[in-house]
Amino acid sequence: MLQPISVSLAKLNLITLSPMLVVVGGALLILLIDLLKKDLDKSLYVMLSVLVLFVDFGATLSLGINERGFFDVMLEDGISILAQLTILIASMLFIPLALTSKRFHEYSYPEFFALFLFMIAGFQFMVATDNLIMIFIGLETASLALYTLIAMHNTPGSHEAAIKYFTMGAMAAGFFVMGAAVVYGLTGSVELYDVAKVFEARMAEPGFAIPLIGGALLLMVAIGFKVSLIPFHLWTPDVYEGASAPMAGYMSIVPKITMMVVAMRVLAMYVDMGVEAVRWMIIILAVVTMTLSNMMAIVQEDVKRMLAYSSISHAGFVMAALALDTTKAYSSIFLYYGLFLFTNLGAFTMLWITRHKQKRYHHRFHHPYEKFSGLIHTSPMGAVIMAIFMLSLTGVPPFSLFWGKLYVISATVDAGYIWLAIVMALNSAIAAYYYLKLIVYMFLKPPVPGVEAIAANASRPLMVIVGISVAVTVFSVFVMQPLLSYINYMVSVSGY
Amino acid sequence: METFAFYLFSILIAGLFLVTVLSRNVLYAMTSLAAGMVLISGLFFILGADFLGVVQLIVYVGAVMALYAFGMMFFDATGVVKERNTPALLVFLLGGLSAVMLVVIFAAPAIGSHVTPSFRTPQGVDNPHAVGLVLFTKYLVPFEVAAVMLLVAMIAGIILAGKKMDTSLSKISDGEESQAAGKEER
Amino acid sequence: MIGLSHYLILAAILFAIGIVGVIRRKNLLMLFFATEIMLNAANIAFAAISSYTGDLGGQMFAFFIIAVAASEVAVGLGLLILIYRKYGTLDLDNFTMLKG
Amino acid sequence: MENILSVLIFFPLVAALLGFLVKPQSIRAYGITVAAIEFVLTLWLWMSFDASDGGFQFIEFFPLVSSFGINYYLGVDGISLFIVVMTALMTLLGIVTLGEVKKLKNMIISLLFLEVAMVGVFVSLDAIVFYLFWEFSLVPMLYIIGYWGGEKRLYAAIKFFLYTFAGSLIMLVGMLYVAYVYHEVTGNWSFSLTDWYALVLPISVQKWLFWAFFLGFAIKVPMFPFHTWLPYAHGQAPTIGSVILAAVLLKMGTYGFVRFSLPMFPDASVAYILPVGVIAIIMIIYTAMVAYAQKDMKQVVAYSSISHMGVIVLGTFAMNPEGIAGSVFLMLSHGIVSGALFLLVGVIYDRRHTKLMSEFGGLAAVMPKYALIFGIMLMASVGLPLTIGFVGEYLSLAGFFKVSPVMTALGGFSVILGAVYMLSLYKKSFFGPVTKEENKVLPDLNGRELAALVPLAAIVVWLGVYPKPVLGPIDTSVKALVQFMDTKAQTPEAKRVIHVSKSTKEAK
Amino acid sequence: MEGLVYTALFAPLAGSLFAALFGMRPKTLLTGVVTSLLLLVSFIASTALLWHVMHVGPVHVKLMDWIVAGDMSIPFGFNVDQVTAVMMTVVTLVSTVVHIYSNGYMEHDKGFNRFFSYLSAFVFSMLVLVMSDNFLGLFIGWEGVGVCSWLLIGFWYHKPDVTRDENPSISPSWAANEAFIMNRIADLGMLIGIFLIYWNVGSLQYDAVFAAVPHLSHALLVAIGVFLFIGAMGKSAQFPLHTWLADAMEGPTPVSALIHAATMVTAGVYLVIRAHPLYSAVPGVGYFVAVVGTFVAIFAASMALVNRDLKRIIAYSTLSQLGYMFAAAGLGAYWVALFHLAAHAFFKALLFLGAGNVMHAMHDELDIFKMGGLKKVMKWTYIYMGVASLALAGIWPFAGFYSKDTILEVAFNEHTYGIWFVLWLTAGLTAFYSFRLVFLAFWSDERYKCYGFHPHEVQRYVLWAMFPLGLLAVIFGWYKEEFVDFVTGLLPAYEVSEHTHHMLPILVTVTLAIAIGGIVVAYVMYHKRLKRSEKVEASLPYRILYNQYYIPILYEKVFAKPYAELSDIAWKEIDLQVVDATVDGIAKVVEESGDATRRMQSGNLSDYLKWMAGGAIALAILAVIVVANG
Repeated sequence: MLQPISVSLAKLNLITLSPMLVVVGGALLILLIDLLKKDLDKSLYVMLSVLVLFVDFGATLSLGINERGFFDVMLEDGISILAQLTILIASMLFIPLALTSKRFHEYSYPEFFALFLFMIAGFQFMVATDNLIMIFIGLETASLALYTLIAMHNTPGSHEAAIKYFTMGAMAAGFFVMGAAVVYGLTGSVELYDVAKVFEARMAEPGFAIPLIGGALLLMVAIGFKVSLIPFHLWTPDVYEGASAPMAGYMSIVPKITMMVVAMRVLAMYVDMGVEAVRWMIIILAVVTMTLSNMMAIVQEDVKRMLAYSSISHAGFVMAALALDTTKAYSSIFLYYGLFLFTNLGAFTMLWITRHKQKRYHHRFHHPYEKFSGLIHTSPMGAVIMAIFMLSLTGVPPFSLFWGKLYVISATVDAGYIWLAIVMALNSAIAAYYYLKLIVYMFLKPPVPGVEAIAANASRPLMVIVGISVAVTVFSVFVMQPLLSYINYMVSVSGY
Repeated sequence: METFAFYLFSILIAGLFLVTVLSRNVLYAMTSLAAGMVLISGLFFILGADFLGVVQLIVYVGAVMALYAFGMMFFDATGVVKERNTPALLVFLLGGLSAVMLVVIFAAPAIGSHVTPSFRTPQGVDNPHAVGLVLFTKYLVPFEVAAVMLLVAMIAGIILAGKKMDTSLSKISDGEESQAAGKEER
Repeated sequence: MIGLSHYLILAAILFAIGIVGVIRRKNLLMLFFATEIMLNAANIAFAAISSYTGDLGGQMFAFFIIAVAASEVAVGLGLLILIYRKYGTLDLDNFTMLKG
Repeated sequence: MENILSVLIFFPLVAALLGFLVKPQSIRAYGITVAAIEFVLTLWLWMSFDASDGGFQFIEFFPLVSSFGINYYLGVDGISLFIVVMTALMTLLGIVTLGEVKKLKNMIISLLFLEVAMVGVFVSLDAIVFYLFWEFSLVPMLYIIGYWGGEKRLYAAIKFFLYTFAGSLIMLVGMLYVAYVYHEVTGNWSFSLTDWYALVLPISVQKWLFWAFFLGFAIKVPMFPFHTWLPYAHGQAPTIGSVILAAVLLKMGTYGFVRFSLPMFPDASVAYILPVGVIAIIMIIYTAMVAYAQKDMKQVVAYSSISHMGVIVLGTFAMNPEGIAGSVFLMLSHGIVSGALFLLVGVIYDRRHTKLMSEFGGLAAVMPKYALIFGIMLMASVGLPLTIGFVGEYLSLAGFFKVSPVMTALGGFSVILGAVYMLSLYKKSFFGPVTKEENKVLPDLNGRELAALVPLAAIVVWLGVYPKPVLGPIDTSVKALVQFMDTKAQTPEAKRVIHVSKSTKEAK
Repeated sequence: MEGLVYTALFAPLAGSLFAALFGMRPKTLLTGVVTSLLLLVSFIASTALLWHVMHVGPVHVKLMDWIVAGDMSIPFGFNVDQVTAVMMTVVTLVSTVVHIYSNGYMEHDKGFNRFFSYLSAFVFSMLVLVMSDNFLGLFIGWEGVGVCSWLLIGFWYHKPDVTRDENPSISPSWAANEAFIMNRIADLGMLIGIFLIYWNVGSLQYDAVFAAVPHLSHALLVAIGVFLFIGAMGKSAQFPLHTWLADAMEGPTPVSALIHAATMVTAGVYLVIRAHPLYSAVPGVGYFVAVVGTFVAIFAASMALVNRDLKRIIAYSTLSQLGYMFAAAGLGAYWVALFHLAAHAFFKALLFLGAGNVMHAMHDELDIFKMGGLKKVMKWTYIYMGVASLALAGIWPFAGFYSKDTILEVAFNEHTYGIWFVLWLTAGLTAFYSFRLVFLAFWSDERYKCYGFHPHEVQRYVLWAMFPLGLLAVIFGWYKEEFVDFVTGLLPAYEVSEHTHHMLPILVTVTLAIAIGGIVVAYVMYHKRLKRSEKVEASLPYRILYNQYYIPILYEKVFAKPYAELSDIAWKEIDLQVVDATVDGIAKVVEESGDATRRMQSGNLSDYLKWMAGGAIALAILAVIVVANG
């Protein structure tokens, strides 16, 4: 017969839920406001969203570290908090990009902002747990919202992008659950701390390796899809191209760092247990990803599409750190994405600022290289700023991403994978070519005659965002020390 | 009995799903999919997951299939669809290899053996009760998140299928870009 | 007595059928059918493991998968309706503008 | 002024940023003023430098990323001091000679940024800060070559950037490995060179690290077979770009050998004398031949740079104070001489818009001052005694002779082949009758050009006759360096090859 | 004394710099006068120093440190001892004469000021060369004279290149470059010698080095000796680095007189004399030096036999006489070499200056076949050249007799009869070609009239300026004993053996006989008119000699051309096609891989899904591989 269950509220530790509650509440609030009064300006929603995210940020900061809650489903450990903070900062910086001088379809919906906040809630749930079910639900919540947000841009490109992303996402979800099924079958649990224990205990059993590795493999397909590792990356360039620039920029950061955290929980578990096959799968995927995507990026004609390949390459770069299984490597992931965030934010915002509604320069692309030809003459400040972002992406010191690269490569070297470090270094050199290409167009080529003002979409908020990005990108070295020690602390207290 | 039922169901399910993926006729495909879903719920019942079986029936056969049916009608795709299918060889090579891979993984005896359950099915309690017990304690948060997810899906569905998507503000020139207003490019 | 493996192999085969459908279909609607098959295959696996190990977690997972599947259908159909209205086709061969 | 090094770095930086606000018509005066002040500051640095101290002076230390051991750590010794002075000088003279170019403002600002990077490279004692400036120097140079260059400027600029960038990334991996080893040994992270010096690395580790650093430096130098970016870069770059490139940027590579490879990997450096020496000899002979085959004046000078850099490399790997001091001195002299030669080629290019030797002939009659200064630089380039070129070349070769007489004899072909291509250049351009009508009316050097070239000629003679003020501090520091290497060396081979000067031994 | 040393050394430099100030202006007589006066000052100071050394002793001064690095410490130190004093006096004397002479010779040249600047700079370099107290200081001067020689050979740089048939030297600038590069080749040898000394002795100071000679191994001394001699071979144009000297005649004639006869080319001899403790220690090397010298003596003389070019004949004779000096020095008779060096400086400079007069008169025509009978219009020049030729031929009592005869004695005394014989034979040849020149130019028929020349004698003061040389060419030999007394203060005294002493009268007679024989033959052949034989001129030996044994052509074919071609290959085939193409190839491969791989991004969703399934399978295969490999 059933026993009555008594649950103490204190034990539930509801505080661990507070960040997500804030953001879900905020989303509902937006929906409610929309119900009460139509035709409110998007700026209201933008600011509301920023406020909500700000409160969320506060709530996340105030969380105790390594707290579990709600029957141990919620897990607010260091990496979870770090990831959430990154997500929130990124979101706070990306959402004001809605305040353009031109109207774009998605921002005419108040629901856009609600969905945006729901998506953030999904991401937060995803990282704040080590339960595969929770991860899956969070992932799907966020993804479904994301697909919609992309489609809402309402251009042929965005429709195609959404379809492609959605379909592949569905397939990836299939792989994820199959992988989870294997893990569950082997351990009787879907909670990773349990899973790890059982795995440890059963490692030596004969015939255990096949399902062990097989499960990891299936999960890796799903993870690889989300962080866009070759050959599961194919949606990425198309989606970046089809989606609006802010969305593309957002996708290059937030879903990836989220999935990285999941990968840290899932794949790193295998690596930590010494399953060499998984380690090698990660390394090979990482190497293939950074190399091939670099090569493909070289031949692109559109800046946004090039940036898509570049973010694939960066993902591969960071993915390599996952195979190393050292605190430093895990820290480097966060550091890298934290710095990548600002650079990419800046770069995509610049693209967004230069967005015209019509494709004036190319029958297909909004941002072909030619568009930026001779920018130094028509808009020197813009050219310099864009160049700073490109140089940062290249990894030229003292710009922010250099420090990220430095730390990742350093972690690789420390772990004894010198060949991998060299591959990473060479890849950075290849990558320099296509970033340089844009700089070459901007600085070294003459402007296209008869070109009109390129900053068609500029507005004050966008300028502010660019300003913030530039400031962080340029002066990152001065925040490195606190940032690094914070990240190191957070990662190491999480037991990684 | 159980053995017989399993094999019957298995073969039927596999066959129906094969029809789903191979048939050129949308209607056949959907019908066989629905039938397969029903049979899967049968499997659930065999496995003693009564609650799951019911949910499967309701959600899949009821909701999902109904949605698809509506969609199908909307798409005017009741008949045979023309597809330029991928060469069969590639499909079956990939399908076959994935099947081999999956079977190898799943056929491992280690799965399900020597496993200590974390949520032991309580004795003497029927399945829905037991499920409810776990769902509303341990899995309350995921449950609520699933609710959010459904809300998201709903909003998404409404927006995407809504009339407002017919004209794209992203393409209509506003203000200074007045020429070529709202032309669809495709 | 049917062993757990039987169910799991069934699940594996169904999943493979799903994969075949996904990679073969060009009509997006029918492609979505195949993704449903994939999710269902996982459901069978979870239910079977759950049943054989006497653990309820699997059934939970399966339950959530069903919820996810339903949501996906909603969003997916929304997308399909959108593109059908705009372009009058569901054949994915027609959506190859973004490439390279 | 204790923090003069920071001033040297940040003064041009601030000036460059403020330069954005200066109106284009006044930018030349602004640029000259800033560069002049910077040069005066470097002179002040030299004056307040204690020549009797072989260690680092004017040290500044400020933690940047303390948990990762990255510090803002600056200092100069005799080895770097003069390169800094030369950098400021060449920048100043480069700006002085700048002709009427498009977008002068952008050029001046780029040059000031470049100066920041160049000074930074030579005064930083932290590997990461060094790397920072090292990489950053590529950016303004890319712009200068790519915007103001010739026909194929884009190709040249990109090639320059990518090639050096790739090499230095490998070097970065090496640096990170050293830091890792340091961390393993001491438990602390540090990228400070002085900390790294103290690290005695196992031979096998030294060996691969040596090549990692080598790649970064060799591409910069550039050493055969990594040199092909240089002719393009020089061929396409505007005069000022070539001047800076040849005078300073190439020196970063050889400076790197002296600053990193030798003290950090003494055993590996000794072990790889042979391959490095062979490469250097190939550079000397082969590139001299290629230089002889050139039709374009500037390309001759460009290839001659590679050839001379070969001698510098030989001197660096001499492992004795004579050779290393010689190579450091040769860096300076080559900087001044090749810089001046590029300026001179630029002068004629400004007038005729061609650099092909076949277009000239008989210039000595038309432009006697020009011919005179060119002649002085030519003689310095071929290493005539009592010019600046001789001291370094002689010491480098003399030093390497201790290591390998045969290789020195081969390397000594520099003396012959250098004369061959330089004299044939001079003959083709300056001697013979004036064949082209348009050459008959060429104006001789104007005031601005003289203002840049005469001081260089004066330095060429002054330091050729009386090198002591420069060679002295270099020698002191180099002696300390060699002494240090000797103490640190582990293998008997290294102990044998590294030759500490007698005076150091006696002092001990 | 220090003041005298510096006065002697720096007066020419001051003159050079002074003239340089006017370098780009039109002719200013002032420069010529000032430089000449300063040279005179230098000469007086040198003579005073000579007196000082003779009566007090050597002077040593140190100006300052030059190169100090590691253990290497090279000062600007100057040492005036017996050898240096002789050299200084000879150099400054000839220089002064040449400077004054040039005032007239270069009267109408546009580069008048420039010329004096270069010429004085040369004297300064030469003085550094002879006065330095260490090998590297010597090397400064060594290279300095090289550059000045380059500048002066190429003084008329505006002349275009012509074919070798038209002018064997091609052009002044070509000849200048040839001279410089040839010297550089030798300088590398010298540098290696210096390195050897430094690393084995630890110093480059003469005194330290020579003090260390007894402690050095024989092999090492041989090496040092050989490498230093290679350096000397370049400067003194010994075979096989001799071709530049004849081509150097493209320079103005005063230059040929000063640099390419009297002073610079003897620097090699000076080096051997200076390094005599070293060469004395390795007689094998000395013998080698002597053999090379002997060979060059006859080799050059043979080429002079048939040449028609006034200056080239004299140049070959210079070469030949340098051979004599090396023979003497190599055989250990250092003072004899020095004696011949000085004597030769006087009469050869005189000869060249005379030739300059002729050229001046003949409007730069050099072909002696186009002259003849000039003694009527150029009496004084004729006398000077006659005296110089007699001295050169070694006729008693002229200076050449004493010095050359002593060399032959030495060769005989050393029992190197082969050397003696060759040198003896050369003496005859020398007499012949010298007087062939004299007879063809000053006697015989007045062929110049056919070519429309109007020769005339040069200015009076120029002739007066030549007088000291003419005087010394006659009387210098008479002071042999004093000279020996003086220089043996430093150099080893060379005493002939008893046996040789007895043979002396015979030797002298034999030598005089062949010299006179040579003159007589020349007289017979040429005193009346120019006799040319087509047959002889077409014969192989004649053509070989006329074309300098085809060596310049050989050098061009074997070294210059292949080097140019090889350079072209190195650039076009290797640098561009291999090295650079590899780099570009890598870039291209990367880019093409990009083009190839981007095809997977086909845009078709179905393909994407296939890739995803395929990716999963690939991962599985990878896992299998990893597991299989443990």
